[in-house]
Amino acid sequence: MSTTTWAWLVLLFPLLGATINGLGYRRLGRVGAGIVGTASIGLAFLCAVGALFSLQGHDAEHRALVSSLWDYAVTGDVDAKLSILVDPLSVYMMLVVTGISTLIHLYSVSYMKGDRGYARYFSYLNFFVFSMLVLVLGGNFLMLIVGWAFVGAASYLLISFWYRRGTATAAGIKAFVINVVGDVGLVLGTFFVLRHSGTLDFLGTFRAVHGGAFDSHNGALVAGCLLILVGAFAKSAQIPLHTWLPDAMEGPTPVSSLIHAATMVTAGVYLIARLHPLFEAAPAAADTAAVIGCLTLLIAGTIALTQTDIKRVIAYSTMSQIGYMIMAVGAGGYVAGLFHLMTHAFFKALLFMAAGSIIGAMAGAQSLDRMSGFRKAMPFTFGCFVVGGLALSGVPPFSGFFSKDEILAFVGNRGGWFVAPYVVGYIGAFLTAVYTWRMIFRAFWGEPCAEARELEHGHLAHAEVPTNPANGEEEDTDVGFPGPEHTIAEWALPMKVAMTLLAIGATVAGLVQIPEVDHVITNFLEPTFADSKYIHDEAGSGLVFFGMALGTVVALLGIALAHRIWVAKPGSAAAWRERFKPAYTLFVNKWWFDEAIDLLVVRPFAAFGTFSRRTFERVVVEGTLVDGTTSVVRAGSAAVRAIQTGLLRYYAALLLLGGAAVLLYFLISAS
Amino acid sequence: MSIAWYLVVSALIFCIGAGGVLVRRNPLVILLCLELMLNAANLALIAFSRMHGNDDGQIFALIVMVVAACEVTVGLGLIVAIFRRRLPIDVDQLRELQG
Amino acid sequence: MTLSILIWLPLVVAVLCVIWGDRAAPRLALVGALATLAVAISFVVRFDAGHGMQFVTDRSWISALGVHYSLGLDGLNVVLVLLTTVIFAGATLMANLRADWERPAQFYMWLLAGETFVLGAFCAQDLILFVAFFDLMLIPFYFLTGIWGAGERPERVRATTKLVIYTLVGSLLMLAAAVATGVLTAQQHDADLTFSLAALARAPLSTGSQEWIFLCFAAAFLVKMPAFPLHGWLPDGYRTMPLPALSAFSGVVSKVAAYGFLRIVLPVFPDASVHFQELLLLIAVASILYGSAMAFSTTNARLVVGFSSVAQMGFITLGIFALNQDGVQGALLQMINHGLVTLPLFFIVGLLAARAGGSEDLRDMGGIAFRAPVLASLFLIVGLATLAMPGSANFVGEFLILLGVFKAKVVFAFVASVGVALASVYVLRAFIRAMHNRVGPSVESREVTFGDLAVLAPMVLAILALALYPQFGLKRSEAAAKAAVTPALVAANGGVTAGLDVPPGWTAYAPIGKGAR
Amino acid sequence: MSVLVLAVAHAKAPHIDYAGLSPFLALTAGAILTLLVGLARGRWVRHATPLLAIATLGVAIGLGVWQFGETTSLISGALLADDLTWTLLFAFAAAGIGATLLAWRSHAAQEASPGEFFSLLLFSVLGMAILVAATNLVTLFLGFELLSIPLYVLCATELRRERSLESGLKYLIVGSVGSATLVYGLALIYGATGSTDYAGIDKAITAGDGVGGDVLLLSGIGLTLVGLAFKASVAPFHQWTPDVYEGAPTPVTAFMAVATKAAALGVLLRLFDSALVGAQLDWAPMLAALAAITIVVGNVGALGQTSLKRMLAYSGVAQAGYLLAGVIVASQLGAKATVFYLVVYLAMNLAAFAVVVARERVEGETDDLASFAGLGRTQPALAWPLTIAMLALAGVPATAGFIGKVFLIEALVEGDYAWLAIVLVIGSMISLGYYLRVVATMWMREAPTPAASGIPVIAGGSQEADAAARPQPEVLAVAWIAAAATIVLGIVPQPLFDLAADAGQALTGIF
Repeated sequence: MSTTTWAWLVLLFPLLGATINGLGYRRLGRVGAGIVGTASIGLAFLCAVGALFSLQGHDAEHRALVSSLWDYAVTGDVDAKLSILVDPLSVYMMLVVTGISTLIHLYSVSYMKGDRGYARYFSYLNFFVFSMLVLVLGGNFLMLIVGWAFVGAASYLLISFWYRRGTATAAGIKAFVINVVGDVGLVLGTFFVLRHSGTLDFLGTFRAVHGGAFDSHNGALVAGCLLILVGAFAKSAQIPLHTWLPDAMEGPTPVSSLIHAATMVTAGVYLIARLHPLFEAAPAAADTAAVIGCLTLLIAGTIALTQTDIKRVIAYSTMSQIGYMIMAVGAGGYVAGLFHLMTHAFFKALLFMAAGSIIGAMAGAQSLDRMSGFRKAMPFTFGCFVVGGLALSGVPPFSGFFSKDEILAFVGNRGGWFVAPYVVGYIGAFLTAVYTWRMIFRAFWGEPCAEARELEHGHLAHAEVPTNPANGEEEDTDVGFPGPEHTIAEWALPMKVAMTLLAIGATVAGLVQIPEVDHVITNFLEPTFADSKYIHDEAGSGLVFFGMALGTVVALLGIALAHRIWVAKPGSAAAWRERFKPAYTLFVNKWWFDEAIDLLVVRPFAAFGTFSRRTFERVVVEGTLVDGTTSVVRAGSAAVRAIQTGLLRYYAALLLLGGAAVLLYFLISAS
Repeated sequence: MSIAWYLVVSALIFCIGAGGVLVRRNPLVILLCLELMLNAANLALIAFSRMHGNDDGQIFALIVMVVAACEVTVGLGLIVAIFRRRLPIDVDQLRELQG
Repeated sequence: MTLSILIWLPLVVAVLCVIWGDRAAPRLALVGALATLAVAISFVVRFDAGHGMQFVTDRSWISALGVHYSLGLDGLNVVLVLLTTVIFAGATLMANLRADWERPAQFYMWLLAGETFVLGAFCAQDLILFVAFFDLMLIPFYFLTGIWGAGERPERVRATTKLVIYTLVGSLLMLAAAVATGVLTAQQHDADLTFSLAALARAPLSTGSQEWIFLCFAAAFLVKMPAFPLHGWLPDGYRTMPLPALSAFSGVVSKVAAYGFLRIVLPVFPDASVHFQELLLLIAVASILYGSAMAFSTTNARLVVGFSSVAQMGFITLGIFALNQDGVQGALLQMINHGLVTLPLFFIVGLLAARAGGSEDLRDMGGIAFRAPVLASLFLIVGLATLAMPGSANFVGEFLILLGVFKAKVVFAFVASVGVALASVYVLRAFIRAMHNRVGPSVESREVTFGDLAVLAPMVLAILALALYPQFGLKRSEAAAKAAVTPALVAANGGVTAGLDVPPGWTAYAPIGKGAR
Repeated sequence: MSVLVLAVAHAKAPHIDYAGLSPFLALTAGAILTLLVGLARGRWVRHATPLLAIATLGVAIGLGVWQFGETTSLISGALLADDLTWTLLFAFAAAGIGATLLAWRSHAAQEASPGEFFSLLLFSVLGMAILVAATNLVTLFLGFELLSIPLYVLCATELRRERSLESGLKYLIVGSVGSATLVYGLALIYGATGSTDYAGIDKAITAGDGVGGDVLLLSGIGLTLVGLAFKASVAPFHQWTPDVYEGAPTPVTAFMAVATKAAALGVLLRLFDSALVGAQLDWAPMLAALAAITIVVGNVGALGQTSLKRMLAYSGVAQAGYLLAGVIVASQLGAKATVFYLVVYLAMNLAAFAVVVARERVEGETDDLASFAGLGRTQPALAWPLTIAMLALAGVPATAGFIGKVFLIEALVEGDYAWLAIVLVIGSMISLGYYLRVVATMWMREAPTPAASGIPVIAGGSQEADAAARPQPEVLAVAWIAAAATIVLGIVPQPLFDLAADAGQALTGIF
């Protein structure tokens, strides 16, 4: 079976799953929905593996295969077929996406058990996977944009999955709109590219770029790439378009773990990697990407230090990690970025799952302030969390260590002003270690909280009045979601399996690409990036080892600091807060990004809307254009009828006057 | 003696008639004034017919007279009818129809 | 089989409805509408994208005035004709679901008469014939709104009169302009008096006359669309019109105006089109922004849809006056898309109102998604299509439109793209307010009935099908769109065809001599 | 004695072409006959006289058809019997027949004995025919008065109703002022050209190529214009129209509305486009200005009228403005357009007035718009004709009104009066306001409670009372035939075009 057929199958199964779950939500019960959902993705994963092997069958030069079903929009300059592009990059993404998704579906099977939106949940989730695969497989800009928007829609649906929560719907619309802004940027960017490349097809565009289509229009290319970056930033939650991601935590935890950590948010990284020929031809844009990524990783790290909602902490950590990846691909380290994308998918998904388990134990509460001492109560979750934490904060030999290190090594190796991002990267690493372990220490160490103690006695806490963790308002339970009864990993096999596998991945995934030892990923992705001018500049071993050492030290220091603050000297946190008051205020208010956007964008448009409706429509459209003309006519009518006095002699008078006027006209015209 | 004088006179008569129509309120008098206007036309016609030396104008004048007579007859008839209905013989009172 | 059959069939059925009386009317009308749809399909099937004007009927109607009864299908109108029949079939079905029309026979008579006139306007290839149908279109809707409309009598009548007068105002100007076009062309080219669009396109007027005539036509079309700031009749009119009529009105009648730009203004007044391009683009962008702003600030569900269509028509105008093939292609596709989403949207508004105790105010709705998942899903699909989500044909339409404008006047493309983002705001706002959040005070959630599905499902399927294969519209209209913009392109190019890919057989500026036809 | 003999011998009686004259003679004879029959006693008279009148008009039409195509100068150039004459004669006769049918059972006809009523109608028709046939200022004036004076009387025939009398007197006095002005103008033209004969006048004008500074002629033209414009109720000489139309008995109003206007425009065509065509450049702008004023005043005035007759009067003023367009451009196209629109206008108004009459018979002497509320439901048979008439007057396509407007606009644009065309359409925009108001009242308002139909005694005793629901067949017939004509001519206008074309060709002076 040909590679592309495998790829089409990869697309087909999730779509089938979504459709079956969507239409058959009445017939197939809980079990059925779960099985359909998980199985479809599992099959997709197998097909992806199939695609992998059959792709490796081709020789390196011919590993970019295009297959198209029919003309989608072909007119004028637009030549969009319904086509997919299968090359190492897309296969790599396929594997990551389907692999992680399978596990998360598996996890969801038990995690969402109590929820009455069960079938709907799985159909949305399958639809998301389908969209994500369209995104990574799309063979031209239009297909890419389609997938791009589909994942946005899926994310919207899943964020506001518990749609009776005002907070959830608000978060959903926020996420959707910001993503649409991204889409618009992507579309406009595409126009700039299309105008000179004359095609939407990826390979065609690249050929045009290499053929020098933009040599005389580099400005256009830069503009295009910058606009495309807008799309990338919106999707990957890079500043200033990141504000939707923390709110997106309104969604069920597995969703956060799949969409808002492992896969969708990394689409920006994929995009830049996919379009690397454009970005390399427009260095200004690439550098912008690197800088923004660098800023994001720092800012997100600082914010994560101060948040108390466990999911939000992880969300900001995600932002920060994606910052690393964007920085990497912006700087040209595509492989490094994608490598980190994979490892991050493992450990971040794992962390979210563990967090979900804790939230289950807390009967839905998410605030770190209320958690403590779960170490004994939930050993398994604890273990997973620690593994994830170590990987995230980059402690060898966990996966995060190698991938983050490769990124920093690459950036450092670029030299020049890239030294700055290099340094910032390590600062970020330190912050990462601190906030990760702050989270772990606060949740697992210390005196067991009430829920923890109950759990030690073997029964799960149960909130008699379920409330919305975001604003504490009472849930409207008649629709039965979010599920009144919760589940924890300890008691649910599927969750255990999923988390174990991820934990293993988070531990060993780094070993596939150890400097000076093996380069599996580099070799695999080589064909895609063969045309890149950075593909061969390896960091010198000196820099590499220095970086490794430095990374390890920084990570351990961070952990130590966290331990000192939250374990060794409990309560010293307050003192720290006092000491760094301004910084703390800044961080805890998330650098006031929400407020700024609200002030600069939302309010003006709202005001415009109100003005249009209240003032303009009334005064100008109704008052002037409609009633104005009418009243003029009416006035005329009144006048005419006023002249019509009914007095005979007036009529005669007017007749004679009129006659006189006519006469006068003729006399004048005569002379 | 130039034609102009005749014209001036006839114009004057016409204006007098018109003025009468405008100022008088008794329909009878108004009818008289109308007669004046028509006769102004007659004067003009005859003067012209003399000027041109053909008698079309004269014939025209005769016909105008006839017509004038008819008009007055009808007018009188109406006035009588109105009088029968005990309506005021004053055109300013006839303003049922207006607007 | 000639186009006349297609056009007049509904009217015949309308008369039958009156003859057979109230009891038979609804079903009969439905059958008639479906039959018309079938005929239209047969035409679309037999249509050959390669050969310009097809199924031409052309016989002299008023020889003294050089007016011909000439019809024809080409790429510009073939799909729109199909759309019209689809929408009217849907509208008739919608009406059938509601049994309590008073004097149903008359109701269906007017509805079907409306279909005939709209189809006539789409098929007409003679300027005066087009104008006649264009004006005539309004009369059925006048009666439909005035007699069966919502609201108290005096307001209803006032709204109806407003609607008709303001939309006819433009049309009458257009009448004068149309006659002037024919006469002046004949004078300036010393040719026989003719109103055949083809002939007029071959013999352009002097720029001076083109410009005032253009303005008259633009007035007519912009009012009918409606475009900002000529939409004064819209709020009252939409609030009053009965839903079946409304979905037909907003679905296709507004398209006739946009179609008029393509069929008449661009080919016949190329120089003026170029001269006024910026003005029209400006109006279009204003409509997009203003319509969106109104749509996301009003709380009346109907008006959300209504003003969203102001914005959509703005996009369509934008595409047309990009004056290049991409824009026009996009505009044509978008007309179809918008027609397809409008009917279900209005229908859903009706369903929502029925569930919210008759109120069409978004504030009285909410939370029914749980008990009415099917309704919610359908609304979602239609909604996402409305906000032109990539993957829907609407997106392809807007993509092409924006691309066209991008090529013509970059700035407008950027400003207009704000409208895309705003669209997502007002659509989702409406969706969430109606389906999500807490259950509204006087709302009882009910699932759609099978009757409702009979209306919604086909439309949604059509939307999905077109989403999978937008090329369906594009490939049929490609040649015609190219031909339609070429005069303007040439005009913009200073009257020379050099350096333009002019479609084969296109002859610009060939004066029509005496006895040319 | 012998002198006398000589005189007789030499006095050469003018040659008279009786064939060409026959329609006129028929009308005269019919009128007199009707008058005489009317003197007889007995109820049968009420039905005999209208039948006689209709027969007469029928005969006139027949003879006209027989003579159609011939162009003969009658009585040494006093009259010209050509296709324009005949076409318009058909129009007058049709209007006359319509009016007769409407008046058949009206109490106007009964109060003034039917014989007089209908013979006056016939005389008026005769006057119109003479007026448009006239090719001599004298016959013009004669026709003018022969048309007017019977109308003065007809207006006042409902002797018991003050409004009728008032309208009669108003019409008489203002009308006489008008005719005085006219005759003075004619006098001046005669003075300037030295001839009362159109041909002579034309020769004189063209000889003195144009009229440059000829004060006499120009003021003559001006005053004549005023006189005729008055008849055509062109603003600002329109003021009698609403009052008279409202006050007069409705059948008479109907007759005046269509026939008088047709006659006035016919004579305008004849005089200005043949005798005075040489001076077109001088009078056209003035006429155009008048037309514009008329269109605006008429349409604006019609808004917000509650009396349907009054509204129709104003709309008639506006339509007169449209009709002038054809005269102004002084071209074949223009003449045709005017004639065409005249006929169409006749049909549209007859339909409307017929419905008004039908309602009056039921509702009593009220043509208040309110009394038409809900007609669409209670009496569609009446509502439809009125609806069609209103839409046609508004110029909606598929009615003759639309085609008429197209025709006029075409004439205007061709004659370089595009601005007037714009005024025309703006006028019709305004007109939608009141035409649609009528339609809305009929279809979109509730019928008043039956209690309202307390029929006044004056409304004509019992036989209407039980016939309350059913309007008289002849009235209904008029309404439906006229409405049908409006629609049919809107869809297959060709026959009427040919007629108008023949009529236009008759004006040989213009191209």
